[in-house]
Amino acid sequence: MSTWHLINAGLLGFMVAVAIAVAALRNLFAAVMLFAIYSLSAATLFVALDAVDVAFTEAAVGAGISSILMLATLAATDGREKQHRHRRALPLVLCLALAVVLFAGLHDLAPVGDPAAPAHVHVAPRYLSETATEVGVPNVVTAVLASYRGYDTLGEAVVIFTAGLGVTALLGGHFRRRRSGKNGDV
Amino acid sequence: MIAAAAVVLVVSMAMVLVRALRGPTLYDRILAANHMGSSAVLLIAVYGFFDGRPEFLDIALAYALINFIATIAVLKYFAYGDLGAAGVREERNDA
Amino acid sequence: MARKIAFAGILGTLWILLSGHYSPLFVGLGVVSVALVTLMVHRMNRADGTRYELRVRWLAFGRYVLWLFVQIVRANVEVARLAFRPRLELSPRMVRVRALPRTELGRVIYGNSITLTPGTVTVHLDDEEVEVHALTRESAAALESGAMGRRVAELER
Amino acid sequence: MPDILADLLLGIGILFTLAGSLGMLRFPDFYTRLHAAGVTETLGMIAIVTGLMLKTESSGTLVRLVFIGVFMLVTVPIASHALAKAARHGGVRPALREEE
Repeated sequence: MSTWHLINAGLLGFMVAVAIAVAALRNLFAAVMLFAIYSLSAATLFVALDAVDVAFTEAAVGAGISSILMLATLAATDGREKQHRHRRALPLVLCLALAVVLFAGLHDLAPVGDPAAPAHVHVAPRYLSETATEVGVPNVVTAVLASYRGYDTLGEAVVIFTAGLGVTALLGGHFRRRRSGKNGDV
Repeated sequence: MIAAAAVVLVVSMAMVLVRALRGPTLYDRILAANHMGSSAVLLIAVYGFFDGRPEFLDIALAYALINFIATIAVLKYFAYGDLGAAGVREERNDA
Repeated sequence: MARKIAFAGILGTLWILLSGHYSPLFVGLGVVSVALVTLMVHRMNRADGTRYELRVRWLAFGRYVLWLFVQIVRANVEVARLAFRPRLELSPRMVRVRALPRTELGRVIYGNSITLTPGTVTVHLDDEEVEVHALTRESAAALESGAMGRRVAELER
Repeated sequence: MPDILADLLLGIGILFTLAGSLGMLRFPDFYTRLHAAGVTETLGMIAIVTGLMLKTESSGTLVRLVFIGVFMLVTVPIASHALAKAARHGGVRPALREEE
């Protein structure tokens, strides 16, 4: 077992432990902090898998922005999870079935870093060899996202922007009311 | 030694994770998350050298920034119950 | 205005140091980012209006950093020994120490130096005194001797 | 020679990192754990980052390591203080021992 395996196993273990703890916890503030640790383990794991750009996004969005967004949500709602009264058998069966399907699919995945993997033989070689002359950006992932798949990325950005606008429209009034009430007290 | 450092950092992160899972107070968990963030910054930096690709330091640097800002934002929330409050000024007016 | 230019200069230097690419596209992107951040900070300053003066004796500050480093190493060895000992020998306590530095900046340096040395953490800091949580009787005593406070007070001008 | 020194520094760094995490586990209450966390984040961090500095030849890497080190030294005490203050504000009582 190499160092690489040890690090990966450790980080994956963290994620499993945190996921179980989050499911068991009733205090939602504690769950948010554990989610931050979850994202952090994921980001470090992406670094170990050489997916630097994904790690960057995970660190910024997962550990930074989402914890703050989740806290803002808790500020507008309640800090404790309600006790569930319904049966849990059906969700459990569904989850187990999904797990079985995923494990079956795991078999068909190419090994990490395999140059013959389908993802690496189709358009990837062209991106790698032509980015420098066609786009002129040193980071190939940036070139793929912003240029080769520019319209795709634009669509994503529009979706996220719309979602953000919707959330702001729904929550903005709530927070403004709260704050003005607070200043009135002081 | 680099490999040993990486492994020890993972082990020490595991120890801190135990603290995060056990709590008992919320602040213990925030401290553990912050501390795991610092360890992760070191782990990413060390791992970059282990892998022979020190460019990974950019992520370590970004993570150091995010870790700090997230911790302060979380604490600000707990101190004022509101992320938009101008905490410092309110306190100065009180004093 | 001079502040804004200095701020933009620092940001620009940071960009160049971290980027390492000097093609027109990247330098242009850098200029745009720096201008945007400067504009945002300008507007934030207008919103909260606080200004902080960084006036210390820089040579003395360098000496102080060296001294502080030695203190940090000592305190680290002390706390690490406590953590490795089979029996925990902690005597945690809260102490109040008179804050010697007069200026706001001096007190901030003082409070941060206390926190930076393991074994002592500043819990509260106001105009007269600092309230510190100390891990052992020794770390509390070292703080109460006031050596650090006097050294920080010497930095002020 | 710099290589031996770098390994030595890394060794010191992981020793203190381990001490900090062990303290996080063993120390009895929140405030004492805060001190333990400080061990990893000050000397452990300084030793590891300096050790890595000695292992690199590229100036870009060096600059980044310096930034990481300086930035953490500036932010760690602020975060610790904010945590301690918030915990007190939030009603966490320190376990004290006043024997005199």
